Amino acid sequence: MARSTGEDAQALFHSLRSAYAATPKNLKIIDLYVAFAVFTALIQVAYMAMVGSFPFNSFLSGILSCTGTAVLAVCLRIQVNKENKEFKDLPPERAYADFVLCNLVLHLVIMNFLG
Amino acid sequence: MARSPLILVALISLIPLLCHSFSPETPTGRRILVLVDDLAVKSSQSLYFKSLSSRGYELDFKLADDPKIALQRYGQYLYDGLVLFCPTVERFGGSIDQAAILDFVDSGHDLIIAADVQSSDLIREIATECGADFDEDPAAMVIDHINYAVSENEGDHTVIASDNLIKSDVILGSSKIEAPVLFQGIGHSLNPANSLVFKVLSASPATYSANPKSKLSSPPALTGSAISLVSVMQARNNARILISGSLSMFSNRFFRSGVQKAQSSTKHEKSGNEQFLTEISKWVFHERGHLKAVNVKHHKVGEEDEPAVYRIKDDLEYSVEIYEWSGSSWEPYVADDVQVQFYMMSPYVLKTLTSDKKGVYSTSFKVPDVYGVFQFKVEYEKLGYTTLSLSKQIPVRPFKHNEYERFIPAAYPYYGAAFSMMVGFFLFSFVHLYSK
Amino acid sequence: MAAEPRWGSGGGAAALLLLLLVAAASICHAASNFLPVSDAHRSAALELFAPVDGSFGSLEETSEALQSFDILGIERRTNVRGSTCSSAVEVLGSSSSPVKDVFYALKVSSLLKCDVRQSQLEAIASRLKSVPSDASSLNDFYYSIGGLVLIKNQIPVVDVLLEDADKVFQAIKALSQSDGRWRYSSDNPVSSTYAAGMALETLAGVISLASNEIGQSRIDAVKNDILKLFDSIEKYDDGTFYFDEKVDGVGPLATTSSVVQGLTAFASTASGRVKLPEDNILGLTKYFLSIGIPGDAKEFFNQVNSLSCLENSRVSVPLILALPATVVSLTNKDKLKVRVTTALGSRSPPLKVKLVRAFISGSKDASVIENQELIFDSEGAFHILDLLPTSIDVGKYTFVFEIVLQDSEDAKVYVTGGQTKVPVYISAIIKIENAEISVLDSDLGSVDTQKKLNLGKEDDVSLAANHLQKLRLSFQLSTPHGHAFKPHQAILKLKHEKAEHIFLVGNSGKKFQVILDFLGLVEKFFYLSGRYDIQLSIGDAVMENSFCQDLGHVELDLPEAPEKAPRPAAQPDDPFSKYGPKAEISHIFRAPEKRPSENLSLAFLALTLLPFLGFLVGLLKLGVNLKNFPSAPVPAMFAILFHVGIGSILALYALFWLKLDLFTTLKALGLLGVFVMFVGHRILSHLASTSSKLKSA
Amino acid sequence: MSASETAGERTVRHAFGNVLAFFILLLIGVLAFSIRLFSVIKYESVIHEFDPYFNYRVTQFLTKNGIYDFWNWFDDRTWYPLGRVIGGTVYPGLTLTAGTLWWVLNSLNIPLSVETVCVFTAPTFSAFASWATYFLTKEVKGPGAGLAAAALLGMVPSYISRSVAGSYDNEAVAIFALIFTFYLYIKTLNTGSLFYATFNAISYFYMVCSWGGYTFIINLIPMHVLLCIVTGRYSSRLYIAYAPLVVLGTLLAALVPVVGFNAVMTSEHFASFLVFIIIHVVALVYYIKGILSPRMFKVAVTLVLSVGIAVCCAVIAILIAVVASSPTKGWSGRSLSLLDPTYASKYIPIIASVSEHQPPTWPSYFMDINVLAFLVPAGIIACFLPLSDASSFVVLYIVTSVYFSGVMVRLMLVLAPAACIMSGIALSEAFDTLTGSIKFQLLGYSSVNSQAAAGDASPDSTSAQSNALKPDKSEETAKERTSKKSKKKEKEREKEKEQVDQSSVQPRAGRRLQVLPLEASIIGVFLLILLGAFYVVHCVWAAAEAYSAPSIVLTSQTQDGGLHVFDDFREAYAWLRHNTEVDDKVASWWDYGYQTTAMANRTVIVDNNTWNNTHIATVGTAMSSPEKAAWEIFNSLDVKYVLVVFGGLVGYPSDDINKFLWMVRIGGGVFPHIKEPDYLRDGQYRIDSQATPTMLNSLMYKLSYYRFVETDGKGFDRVRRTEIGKKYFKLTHFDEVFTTHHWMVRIYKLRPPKNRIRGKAKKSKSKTSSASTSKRTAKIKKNPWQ
Repeated sequence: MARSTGEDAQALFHSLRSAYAATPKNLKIIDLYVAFAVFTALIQVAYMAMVGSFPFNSFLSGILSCTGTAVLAVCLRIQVNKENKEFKDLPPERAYADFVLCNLVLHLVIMNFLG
Repeated sequence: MARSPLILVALISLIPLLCHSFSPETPTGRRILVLVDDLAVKSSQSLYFKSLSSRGYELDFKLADDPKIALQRYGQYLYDGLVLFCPTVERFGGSIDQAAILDFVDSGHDLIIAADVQSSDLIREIATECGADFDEDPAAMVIDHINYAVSENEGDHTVIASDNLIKSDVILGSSKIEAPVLFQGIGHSLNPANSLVFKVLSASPATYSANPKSKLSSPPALTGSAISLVSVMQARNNARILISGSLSMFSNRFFRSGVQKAQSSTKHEKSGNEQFLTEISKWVFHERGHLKAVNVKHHKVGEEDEPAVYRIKDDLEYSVEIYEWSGSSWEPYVADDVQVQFYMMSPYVLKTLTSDKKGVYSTSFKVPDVYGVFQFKVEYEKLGYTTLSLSKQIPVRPFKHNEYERFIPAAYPYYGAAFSMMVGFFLFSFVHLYSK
Repeated sequence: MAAEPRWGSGGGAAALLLLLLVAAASICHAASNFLPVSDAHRSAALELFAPVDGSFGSLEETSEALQSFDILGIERRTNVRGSTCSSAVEVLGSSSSPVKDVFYALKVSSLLKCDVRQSQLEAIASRLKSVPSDASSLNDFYYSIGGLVLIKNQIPVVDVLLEDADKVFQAIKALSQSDGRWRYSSDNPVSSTYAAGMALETLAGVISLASNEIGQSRIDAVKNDILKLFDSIEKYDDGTFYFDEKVDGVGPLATTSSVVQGLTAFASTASGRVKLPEDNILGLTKYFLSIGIPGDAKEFFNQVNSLSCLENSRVSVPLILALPATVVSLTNKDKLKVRVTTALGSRSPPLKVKLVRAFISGSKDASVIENQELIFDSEGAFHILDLLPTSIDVGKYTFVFEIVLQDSEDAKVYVTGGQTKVPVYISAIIKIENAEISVLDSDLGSVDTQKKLNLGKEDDVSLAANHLQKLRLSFQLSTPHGHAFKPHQAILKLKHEKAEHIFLVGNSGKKFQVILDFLGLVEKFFYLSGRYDIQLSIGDAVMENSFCQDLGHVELDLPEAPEKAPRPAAQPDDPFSKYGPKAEISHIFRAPEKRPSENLSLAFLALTLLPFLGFLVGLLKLGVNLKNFPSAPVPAMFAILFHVGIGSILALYALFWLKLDLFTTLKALGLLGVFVMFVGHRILSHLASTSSKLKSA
Repeated sequence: MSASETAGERTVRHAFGNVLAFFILLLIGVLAFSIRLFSVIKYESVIHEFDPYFNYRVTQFLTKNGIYDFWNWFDDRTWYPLGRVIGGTVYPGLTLTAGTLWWVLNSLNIPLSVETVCVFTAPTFSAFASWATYFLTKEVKGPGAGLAAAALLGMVPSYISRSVAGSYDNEAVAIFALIFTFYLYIKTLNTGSLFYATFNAISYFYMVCSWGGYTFIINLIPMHVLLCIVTGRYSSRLYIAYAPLVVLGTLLAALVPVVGFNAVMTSEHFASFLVFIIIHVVALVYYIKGILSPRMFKVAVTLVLSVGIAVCCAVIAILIAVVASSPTKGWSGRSLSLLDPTYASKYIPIIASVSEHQPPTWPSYFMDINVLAFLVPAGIIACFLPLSDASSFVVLYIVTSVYFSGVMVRLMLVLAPAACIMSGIALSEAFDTLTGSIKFQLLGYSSVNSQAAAGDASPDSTSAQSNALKPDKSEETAKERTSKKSKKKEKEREKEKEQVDQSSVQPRAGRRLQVLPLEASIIGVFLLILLGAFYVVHCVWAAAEAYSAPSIVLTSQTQDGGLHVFDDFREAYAWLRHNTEVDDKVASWWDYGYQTTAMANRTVIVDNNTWNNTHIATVGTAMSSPEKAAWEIFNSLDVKYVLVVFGGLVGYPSDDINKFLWMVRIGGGVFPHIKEPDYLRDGQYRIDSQATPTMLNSLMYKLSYYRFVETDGKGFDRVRRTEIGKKYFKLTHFDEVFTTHHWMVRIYKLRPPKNRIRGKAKKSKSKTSSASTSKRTAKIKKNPWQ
């Protein structure tokens, strides 16, 4: 049984990789970007866990900037994804513009809150 | 000769215009009204009065029931002090009554009350208002069969030679009173809860207060050291009151007569009365122990002018100047127990002020890290001295938004993250747009 | 005391009482003992009249000083003479000097026997004589007449007789009032007793100066005035009489003395005896004696002078019966001495002193001694009651003496004031026997613990009792004669630190005892258990060994206090506790948050930058290229501008974080934003069009 | 070609409709603004009630000292001696808004006083609110419903009650912010563009600045998201609408000082985070599902489930732990009392003491939302055919807000917009159907045959044409018996048309089915119009009579019909301002704190911002203590004057005696020696002779009724309708210094401490002994020389 699940997992990963390989490059870039944000966030969490959340506002802004970036990137990915039928009438440039605007706002807030 | 008093009155009526009455600037008033119930008292007590007038007081003798006497005219007080040597007066003449006298005291003037055997309810009531309860029994006298003054003609030991005086230089002067003080009259008791009044001359344990002529039927109301013979009271507005149970202790007879305590061989040529009463009258008329505090200053360390508001954790300096009235001028007051509180509902900081010997007291401390409306409080109470209570309100505010610590090392990783995100975004925005 | 109200009503009428009534009255005098003028006075006189650099000040003071010295028989200070005389003479010399000064100058010169030229005196005399005729105020009369009288006594040669004495007399008399008082001047309505004295003296002077006899009727009128004046005499509770002045400013002493001087002067000059009740004279004398030693020179002079007037008056010389010591101790066999002198303490005429009777003061019961004559001890000038009879035990007595003059002539001259009552204290050491303290069981007084006490020495017993028991303290007091003695003060005190309780020790015969039944007392004791200190104080005026002694203590255990039992009153805590410096307070600051080591944070800073590198690497790995970058120059420029714009915005943010404040940032952001929007729109639309072209193609 | 023609017509009609809609909106705005001016007309242009005065004061400070000083403002004139950090404890939205308005106007050289701006802020924003409603509803059910909803909201009483000119309170702008945020959320949800998401976050920020009620949003939206996920309506638009909102919103909220870290610490916000996590999980799942083959997906599911569940449990456990650890279980009292209506009255008297925190009564529902109450269910039903994300959201909104309004009267305010939207929808739907069927009936005969062949285009278009012609006639007729409603009806019809035309055939067939007989529909229309008319009448009445009294000035009808004005409050405050030292402290119950600081400019001990329970309890204790104790408390607080409000003379019911029990409770909450039962005679609160001694000796009683008996011989209290218990008494530690004309405000001064302390001896004693003294006078004087 365990073996079967193991195999399933094997198969699953395999198929996942193959499926993912199909994704276009620009999406991959986005994914990379997301990953980058997420890792940064994780490192900070680890740091917080070690030394405690003393400058709490800095901690928050640090984490949330990463999270925000990630989330926005995901949104962008969703919108520029060709497969996604919901957004076929929304041109990717428009999506990109929104994305930039949103990011700028985000970073303004972050800077204000960073202390 | 006959019209000189009239002239005197005329003068006095002018005085308020010319001369200062009791004021914080010159606490020692000069004009004293003496009410007697028999003009003979002026003569029989003359030594005491002489000691007063020799110190520059203008004494104005009046019969207590003289219909012309008045304490104030046109809202101005005519006198700075009042001496009641009229134990038996039932009702004052003129515009004076109990309320008038109490108002006189409550407006910061000084009072000397001498009661005696058979003294009237009026006098007793005034004394009570000042916190001293005389023995209810009108015929009672203070009797002491152990500490009486030996005399060949005085048999029922009502003339008491007492020498347990209050230990206070400011009240009784620095020179020790050697001879015992003669006392003949009625005793009074003080309410122990009353913090304004204290015994100056108190009785010995064997003393009791009763009618010497009749046998004791019930336990005497006052016995032992609970009996106070002479008390002083300093009102909250620093008016001072002397309450004595004996008029005769002021008399020339007692001033002059020698003293020998029973069961003690030492015989003093002269009783302590003169010194005792003179010294205490100096205290009562503010020639001693009257303090004033002037220019209270506080400012941040390193600055000069005082701010409208402090911030928490500021370092500040506080200073105040205290002077004592020497009877003629203000001398720097020197002590080491003046304290200042930094107070909000309870003292947050309480420090003893350090004094240079020129009357300036100062200290410095750090404002607590609690914001609110604080007060600098100086509550200086010392036996025999007038109470100093200064309070100065000063708000303490928390940090402003831009006064908090920034660029904290501990937060470097977060800063780093935020900026790497920004740079990352910049790159990404470029890459995403143009990569194919 | 029963007689009190009668006096209250009849006091004013005292002056009119006849002698027999006076006797009765004098019995009712409060018992009192007045000592005659003694050496104390003389020493006092010396310090009161201390000459300041060779003079007593003004002439008036000088005269007073000198007179007092004369009266008291103190030898005169010659060193004063020169300066004083010269000043006096000078005053007399100038014709402008006021009458008053002239008067005193004359007085001084007469006292000091200064040599004043007769011519001068005559000039003055004539001047003074002219004064009364047109004088209006009493003072003028007084001083002028007084001056004349002085001159007359000094140098009889000079003619000072008044022709119009009668007129002057009238003028002065015109100032008298119906109530016996006088006015200072005709235009001054206030009438004064003091003035009366002056007036009488002046009148006396007028009479003595009168060239021809003044009408008897007038003199009688004046006598009548005097009697009226005596209606207003005042009385103190110790039987002394004095005159009070309604016009304030003049003390009773001055007033009385002026009256006395006037009275005596008038009486001595006026023909025929002035009828005055003896006890008034005596009362006045006693008044002056009662003063003791006055506080200032003027009063001293008044006192002494008027005493001497009384003594030298022809009318009635008061005799003073005095006891040097009224406290007689049985233990050291004191004798009861009585001395009879004149007011100034000079020897009295031969007389006998009789102890009419003696009784325990305050009690109505029969006297302990009846008529007993005192033996005269010549060298001490004492009358001694040699051995006190055994019937006299310790206690307060009132002795009633009577002076019996041997010579009937003297009886006219001297005033004895009938009987004199003197309080006498017979004191002694009281015997204290078998004192003991014991704790009894409540029910059948069986003794639980018992301790002997030796009172008068020190004791320290310690007892224990509960609320069902009793405490008994008992002792015996007896006089040397073995009678029971009841001290005035017999008090037992129980002192708890919270409360204090006092009990009287009652007696039955000699035996004194107090029994405290704690069961009945728990309420009174506020249910306070614990240590009670016992203090016994026994004392009396005539008990020479009075004591107040701590006997020890008793441990009480009382039941628990029920609800709403009365609380004891607050005991006097130390009133000085609130003084003195308080303990210092310093604020404890919040501890700052714990900071990690800087290295750690730096390390993590590096770590947070790692993913960024990862990102870059990843990009390269993915083979990012910029093929899509617009080739045409215009869009390319826009593209660059666009990203520069974004970059500058981000840079602005960085600046904002570093130093800028919100508003400047927002302003700048606004501008940049518009710019970026414009550029962005251009480039993006360009890209869009190209991509759509691609799609369509 | 016919198609193109019809299209042309359509665009014309479209444009026409938009213009019309625009003007109607304009009119609605004017209506919403002007209906709130009754208070200014009937009374005067003055700030109302209590809190507005504080806001007014703050605004003044802002306009005077600029934003940074405002932000760092430490106010030492309230909450003496603690002081209050205004910048950190106030919701700055309203103040900033008014301040900005003022600044803009002045920079345009329109010199308006700050007060004027403050007075008219609320009406202005209510106009905005109605427009926001329009947009929101438009997103949900098309512009017709939008207009109807906007019109309804413009004059809904419960909103009027908080936004009349002069009631310058947070709610005034908050409601607008609330609706607008919802609108943007829905918009984002519909379009799925980050653009709107950004603005959504920003408007959420504005909401947070304005009102504590923002927690409603941050809980409602996650609920909706959850609902969508559960009902399988997850879409990537949902993700875009929600995820950025949480991140940006949280950050922005944390920027507001008063919220600060609460935005992540307190559990009002945890729901959003939880949902945030969930939505990511879901998104991931959908993504994987997208890229995997079904078989593989099954495997993935099994794996993910086995792992994921564990993770979820862990997360939940952590959350619960955090909640448990955080103070007050992480829920501030007000929000707790939302979940458990009895919470406040049970645990937090200070919250329960405020009347607007009490649960409402049924009449108040009718009073506040009137006929909407009946229309709402219809609206809900309408929302369910067909159920879109948006409509599901409004349904959720109405349901929750109904619940909350049941907890606190004050939250009626949240209910009102929902109700308006629902009723708007309902109305438009109803009119739609009715008019539709009318029209159908009217031209039924002409195109009976065409009915037979449903589905093909041509008759469709003709019918469309005829539709286009017919209504224009009926429109004339409609114009005569006008009332906006009818107009709107027209528009709705047209809008409906387009929608229908655009939309697929299916609903069209539906419309075919729901045809009513002509008469019925006409009557229906008529009834609906009647209903609307009734609503309008009610609203106008409410605005004019019920809600426009500025409680600072009171009026009453005199017998002869004249108007009697009670201006006691301002009288009293003016007295304080002119007759007391600047630094004097004035103690009163906290209701009057704001007014005292704003109007009298004197330092107060407590005020309406009830941030420190202990301090308020201290004042409460003082008020309910006997005089001496009270004096000591006040003296320790350096109080110089005590102010009490007393309605007994003129029958002003909301005076301190009626609030007294609350003082006792609050005081007793902190100082146990104050016990409520001591003030109640067997359970009931009374001040007549039956009252308990504790009550009669309490400071509040004495200060209220001191000298009251002098007004009429017997001291009859017109509020309590009884004679007071203790009539003649003296004050030992206080002096009456001022009492206003109608005795509504009474000001007392603390006496200074006694200058002397009297001895113990009794006075009475002297009377008895005076007899003996008269005897003594008879005695002879004592010789002073002896």
